[in-house]
Amino acid sequence: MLPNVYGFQWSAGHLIFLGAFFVVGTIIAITLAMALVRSLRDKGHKVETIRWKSEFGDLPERDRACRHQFDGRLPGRVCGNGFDCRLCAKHAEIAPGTAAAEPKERYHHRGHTWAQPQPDGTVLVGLDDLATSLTGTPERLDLPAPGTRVQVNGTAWRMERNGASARVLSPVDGKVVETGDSGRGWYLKIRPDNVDFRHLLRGREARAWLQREMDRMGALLPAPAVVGPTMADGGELVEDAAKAMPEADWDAVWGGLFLQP
Amino acid sequence: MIRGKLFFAAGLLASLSAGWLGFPSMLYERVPQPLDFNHVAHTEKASMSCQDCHSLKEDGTFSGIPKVESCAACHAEPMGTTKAEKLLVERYVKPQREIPWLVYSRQPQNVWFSHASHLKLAKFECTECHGGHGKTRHLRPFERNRISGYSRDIWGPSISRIGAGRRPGMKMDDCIDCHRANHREHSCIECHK
Amino acid sequence: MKLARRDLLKLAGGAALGTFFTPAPWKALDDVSIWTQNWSWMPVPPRGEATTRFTTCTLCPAGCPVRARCIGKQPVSLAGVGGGLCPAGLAGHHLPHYPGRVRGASHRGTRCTMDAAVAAVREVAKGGRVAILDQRPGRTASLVYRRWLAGQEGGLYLTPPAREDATLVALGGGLAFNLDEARTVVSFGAPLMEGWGSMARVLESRPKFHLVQIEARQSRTASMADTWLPAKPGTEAALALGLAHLLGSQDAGRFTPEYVERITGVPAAQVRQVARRMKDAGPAVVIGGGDPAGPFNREEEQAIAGLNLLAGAMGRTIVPRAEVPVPAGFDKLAAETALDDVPDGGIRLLIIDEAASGNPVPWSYLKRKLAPGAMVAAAACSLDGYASHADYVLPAPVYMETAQDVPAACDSPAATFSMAPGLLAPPEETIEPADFVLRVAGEGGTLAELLKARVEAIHKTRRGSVVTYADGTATPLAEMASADDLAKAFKAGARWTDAGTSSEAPGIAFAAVDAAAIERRAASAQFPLALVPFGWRGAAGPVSPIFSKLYQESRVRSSEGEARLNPATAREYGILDGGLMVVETSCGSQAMTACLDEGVMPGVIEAAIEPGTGVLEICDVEDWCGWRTAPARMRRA
Amino acid sequence: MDKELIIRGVRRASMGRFLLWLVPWAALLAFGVYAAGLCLYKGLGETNMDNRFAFGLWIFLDLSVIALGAGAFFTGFLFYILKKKELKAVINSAVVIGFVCYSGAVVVLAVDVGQPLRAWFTFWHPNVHSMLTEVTFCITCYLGVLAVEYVPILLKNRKLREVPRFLVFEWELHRLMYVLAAVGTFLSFFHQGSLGGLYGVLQGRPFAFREGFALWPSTFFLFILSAMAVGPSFMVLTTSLVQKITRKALVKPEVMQEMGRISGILLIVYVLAKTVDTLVWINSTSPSLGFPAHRFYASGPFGTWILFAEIVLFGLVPALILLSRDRRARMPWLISAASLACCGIVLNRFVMTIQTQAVPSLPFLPFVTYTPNWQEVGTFLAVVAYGVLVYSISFRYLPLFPQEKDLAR
Amino acid sequence: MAAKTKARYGMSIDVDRCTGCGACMVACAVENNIPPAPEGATDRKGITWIRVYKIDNGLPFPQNRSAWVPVLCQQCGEHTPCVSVCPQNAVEVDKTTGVVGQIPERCLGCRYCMAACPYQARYFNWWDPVWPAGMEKTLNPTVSPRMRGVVEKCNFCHGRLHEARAKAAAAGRREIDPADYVPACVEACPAQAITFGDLDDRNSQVARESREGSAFHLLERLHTGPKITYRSGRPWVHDALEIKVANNKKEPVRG
Repeated sequence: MLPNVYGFQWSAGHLIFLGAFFVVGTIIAITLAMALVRSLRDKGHKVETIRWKSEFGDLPERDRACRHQFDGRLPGRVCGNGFDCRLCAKHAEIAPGTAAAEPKERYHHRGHTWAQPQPDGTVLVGLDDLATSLTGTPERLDLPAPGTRVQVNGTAWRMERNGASARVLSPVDGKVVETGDSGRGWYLKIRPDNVDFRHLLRGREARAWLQREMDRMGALLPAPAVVGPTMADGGELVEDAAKAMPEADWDAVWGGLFLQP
Repeated sequence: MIRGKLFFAAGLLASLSAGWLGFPSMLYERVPQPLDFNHVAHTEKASMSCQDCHSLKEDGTFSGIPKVESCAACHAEPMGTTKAEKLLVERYVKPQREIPWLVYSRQPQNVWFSHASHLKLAKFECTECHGGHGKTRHLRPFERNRISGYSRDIWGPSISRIGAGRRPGMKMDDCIDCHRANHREHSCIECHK
Repeated sequence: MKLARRDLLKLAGGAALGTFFTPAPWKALDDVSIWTQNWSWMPVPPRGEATTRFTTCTLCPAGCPVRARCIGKQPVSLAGVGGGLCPAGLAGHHLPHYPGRVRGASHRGTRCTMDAAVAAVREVAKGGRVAILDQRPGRTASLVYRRWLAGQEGGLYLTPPAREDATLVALGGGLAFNLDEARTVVSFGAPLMEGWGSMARVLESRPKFHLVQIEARQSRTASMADTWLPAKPGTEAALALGLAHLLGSQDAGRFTPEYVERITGVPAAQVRQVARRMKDAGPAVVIGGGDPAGPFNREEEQAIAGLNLLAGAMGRTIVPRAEVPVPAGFDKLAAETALDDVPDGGIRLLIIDEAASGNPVPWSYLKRKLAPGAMVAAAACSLDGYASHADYVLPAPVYMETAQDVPAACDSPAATFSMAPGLLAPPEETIEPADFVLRVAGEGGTLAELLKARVEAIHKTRRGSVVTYADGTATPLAEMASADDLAKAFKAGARWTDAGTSSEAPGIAFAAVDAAAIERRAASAQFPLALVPFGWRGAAGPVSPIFSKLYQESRVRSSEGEARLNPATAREYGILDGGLMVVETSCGSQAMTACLDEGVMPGVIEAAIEPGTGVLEICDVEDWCGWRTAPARMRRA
Repeated sequence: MDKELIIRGVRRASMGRFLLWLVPWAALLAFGVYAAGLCLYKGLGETNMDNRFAFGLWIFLDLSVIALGAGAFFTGFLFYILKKKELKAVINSAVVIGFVCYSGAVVVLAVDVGQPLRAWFTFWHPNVHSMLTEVTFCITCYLGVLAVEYVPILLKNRKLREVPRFLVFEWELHRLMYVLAAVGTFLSFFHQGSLGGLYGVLQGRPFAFREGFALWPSTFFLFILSAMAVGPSFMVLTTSLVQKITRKALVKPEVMQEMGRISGILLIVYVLAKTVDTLVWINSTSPSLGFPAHRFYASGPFGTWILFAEIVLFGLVPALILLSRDRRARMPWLISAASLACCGIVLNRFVMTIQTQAVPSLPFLPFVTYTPNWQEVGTFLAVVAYGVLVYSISFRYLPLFPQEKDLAR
Repeated sequence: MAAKTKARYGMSIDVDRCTGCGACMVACAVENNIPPAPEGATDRKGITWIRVYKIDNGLPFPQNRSAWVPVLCQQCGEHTPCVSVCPQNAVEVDKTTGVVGQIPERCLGCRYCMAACPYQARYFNWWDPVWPAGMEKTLNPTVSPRMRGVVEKCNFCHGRLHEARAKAAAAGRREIDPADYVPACVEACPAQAITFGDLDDRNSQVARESREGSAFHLLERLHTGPKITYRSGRPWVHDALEIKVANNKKEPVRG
């Protein structure tokens, strides 16, 4: 096997064969090593990005639908940017210009959080009605301590209930300044790094999307779909769907709701 | 983080020392020879030559270690006062039991080693393989490999087989080195039986 | 500080990594595979000084000289001297370790002391009608037996049937074959090419003669013969008479070739051819007997032997041979008695010397000769043979352990004498059969002493010469100063050969052949199925376990329980190759596996015999004397 | 109870039922391990192999299993190198099956050789001219590759991916997967080939011997081709089997059909090549070595029907079915075609290993047959059981079929 | 070195002389420490470096005739099927003798060489070697017993060559006395059906016999270049040992 081992000959056969063997071995080793080094080099901050990337990739296609499916402008398009329209050329050409965040307006994230710019330049982050109805009051809630950085599509906070647990995705980049809870209607007050909210949905677009989301969630819930007539037709959402039907597979529902495969 | 590194280093160090120091001493069991034979006494005092005991027969076989009767020739009764000799006479000469010597350089069953060809054709000196064994006053204990049962001399004194001279031991590789150097390497069955 | 799991993991990781940079794993790997090369349970050959010693093989009458390569005293391989050896001889040094070896004297399976055995046998001997079955006649031990028997009333000295020199005995004894002179050899089932006389001598003269094999089986000899006449089993003698007729004998008046063809199935033309060859391509010799599977009966032997007179073999291919000198005190010897001559129930005490390669006799046949309550004492090394039926079993030393003399083979024109000095010490408990008889007789002395005396007797003659095995140098006996030198020479391996043979034909008055008897038998031999046993020299005695190479691992020799059939015969009985079948005779049945072979005569079942064989027992049919052939039935099992 | 280990939103049997499913296989495994242990402890005298049948059931199965496992490398090749994205639906399953097949084969080989403790000699003192050396090196390396490819799938387990470091490592490794896929393809190419070469080079066995190019006899290439052709078929087979057993839709029918199509194309090429090869062998190779080819089909049960079965029944027929769009669009057709193709390759490996030894080489030797005994069968069953266990557990806890969730709705 | 230290040993076997007694097989087993067969062994699991096969002319009785053919490793010279296939160089052709050597210590027991050998002359140790109690005393020290799980075969009694060489060396010679080196089977054969010697020495008996008209090789057309030659004056023996090839345009079939 090696020149100093009995039986080795400096013949073409040996050199080619063993050469190939050692090359292959090295390639495998190097590949492993590279992956290992890369993963070690990263000191945690990339985790959120990677997690979202890999989980987004694992989402069923229909859950990755492009927002412009809802307004019918790009039917059947599947998002390839992890719902970050700020990076999407297509989006730029369809909805040009930066939508400067207007105070009091709720900007919806595909993960069923909303961001509401405050006059003081901070942003309130909370769960939309659908999510609220489907989560009710969480049994466990761990919010990030003030000062923690959050990033778009990264984990904002975690909740647990009926054995279902979820990471709620943050709609904005920024630093947590204050924490709320389900009672106060919002969970986090964040000082955003920027007010570029192009990746968030608002107004009609948001309603169309929410409408669709209800059907989507409905499919995950045992019939009859208890999510009643939606806000659009002035309907009311069940106060606490979770309490209403403990038999549902809440783990799956939350997974669908908060985009976690 | 640093704490993790420390533990890692500790493990590394432990295994390294175990492998380099602990393992070799555990691998070999030291068996004492049946008698403490004194070569010097026989060659100098009794002025015997090596051939008196270790000789080559003309059929090509090598006598190896002499039978007890050749010891009996002189040691029918103790000539001196040493404990070893007393033992020899009582335990082996009188009851005519062969002495169960443990041969340091014995090759395994599957090896054909011909003293004849190495002495007569290759013109080897005994010392080439047996070193100064003929000049010893005492017999060191025989070191048996607990796994393979071989004498330690086959592998050689250094566990890594590095830096112990041209031929660290009497392993096949050592034979091969020499055979190759002298263009006498033809096939396995030439030395394997 | 308290250890967290991750700490331990780190530690383990470090250790694992470090191990690869120590010799430990690699050396261990190496040593483990070296261990597989010399496992503790691997047998280790002996170490020690290599020596060469000589002896003479006593495993069959050939008495081949043997060179033994020894480590210390222990022979590790045997070879012939200036020639080959037979399988049995080559593995002779295994016999001392024969797994089924008898250890210690026993009485009906329970251990007893040698003295007890001697006393018991002596007691019974007092009552007379004592017989000794000597499987190897002609040895000094045989003299001991005959001398003692001569002194007993009704003492019978029995020799095994199917002896290789049966023809010579029928011609009156004191004779030997001289194949070297023969140009035509007509053999009636004599296994010339498989072990008869001295193989070396036979093969040496083989190119010089034309071999006619008359045998129902396509034995190895038959397939190597120049002419093979497959006569129906049991009709060989009729063929002999047919030849006699053509050679101008009066006794065989009715046996015209055509008549013979009808009986034997051998074409008349072939019979004529052979007869012509015997007349024209002489000198011819006719050999019968020596087939380990069984003897011809007296009439047959007479007929076969008689042919030699007609073929003018006497004095040319059959020559007189002097006896090896006998020491004093052996003037009164019991004559040889053929088993057939012993009246049923005529023996009260039977002592058997189970010397190697004596051809087997069915126990049922021997039993018939025993009186009710007769005692049987067998000197044997294993229970495979007669010993299993004996009241007293006396452990005998085997080849290599015992000092024996070796008589000349039947094809040695001159008298010869050589010794088989024991290369190994016999185990404590064993006893020389001859010594046992000496003790029973109370005559004192031992075989060893008698051998010494015999050597002296030979030395006195000053005749002949001694050839050493080691270097083949011949020394005229006359030049040997003392008997001790001769004894030393024999011990070191040598053979004394008597001076040239007297060539004048012995005046033999040959008894008339009982053609009628033969005709009767031949006629009755026309049964539908014949069971024909066959075997090899020494097939009766124990063989080295290494014979598994021949019987089990290659089947170059068909083993016990295998019935060889002609495919046609098998088809007739619906028997398949390798299928189970049962062979029945009037005295028993045995299950066998069929082995189809075109070479087998239709209507014949060939069955191999081995130690402790059952085949012979069902071959011994009372109303059909002899057991070379037995009327049989077979069916599929 | 093991809910947090199971991927969100897919249905899995209750723990109890799952265990109930595992128990018989575990028992089978135990039995087989005992059988194998006997062979290792007492020597191969425990088996029914003998000097005429030096290779028996085990080698035959190794060859078959490795051929069927080719689905792993070939799917990987199509997915990572040729970027056939639709195969993402089965790639994970393919890797697991490949891993099972290869590791199983290697274990059996370790029992099959007389001195497993010396196995490393082949690496330390290799005879590079021996096909078996090539096989040993490649299979060991490729098993390593498969193991590495298995890691990211493992790390995708719901619990494990919670660990940030694993998550990142999986991500990084997965990004480099195309390298491994390439290496794996290279290795598989060679060992599938050398497995064919194994017999093709035996000049002493005119039944198996084939002329070829450079050092490689034609069987070298035939084996590669057949393995690639049948790999996808076997994937179709296993996938549909899993679907039957779990009563779930796991893969879109289009994907199955696509694999069927690929299988079909390669199969037809193989059949043609094999036919040419056979004709050359019958008319030139075999007679020139002194053996008229008909001699090989004269004795025993191995008549010319084997040739027909190999080439037409198990080769041409499935190929044609798979090549017609509307045939393969119907599941029953697709599946039966796939199974025919798999039978074909198994039969081919059988002929190569067993028949080669059954036909006597010396004119006076008899035709001999051989039946494996329980030790051999047991050892083999152990491998099957091991495979089922590994696959079942992987299927329960790992995302083998990404489309499962979509299809679940 | 002197020319005579290089040889190409071969055998010539006279099928007409062989009586099928099996002496060669026994002598071989004794010389080479081949153990007796255990209980279960058959003729397919046994170990016989040289094996005598019975052949016949296929005619019905009484025209039927049989002969015996000892088959051992043919020590192939040109294309050696077993050497090229061994994955770890446990088989090789000795340059100085032409003997195909099998090294049990290196052998892995994969049995690929057995599948490769057309002469069925290779044998596997299916069991641990066991001799009846006490019989290991009779083993031959110049040959080491093989362990379970390895392949073995005839090597022309190489132990005897070792001894012959040692003897020569003791006399200061490299070339051996041919009389000192005779394989056990050759020495044992009572019929002297086997002759052994150096094929390169054209005057040696074996070389002469191998050139005889009645001489042929087993499976000559495989081009393995056997060093064992068979001889027979009986045409049917040739027919039984050779495969006649119908309809082929290659060189005429000859032994």
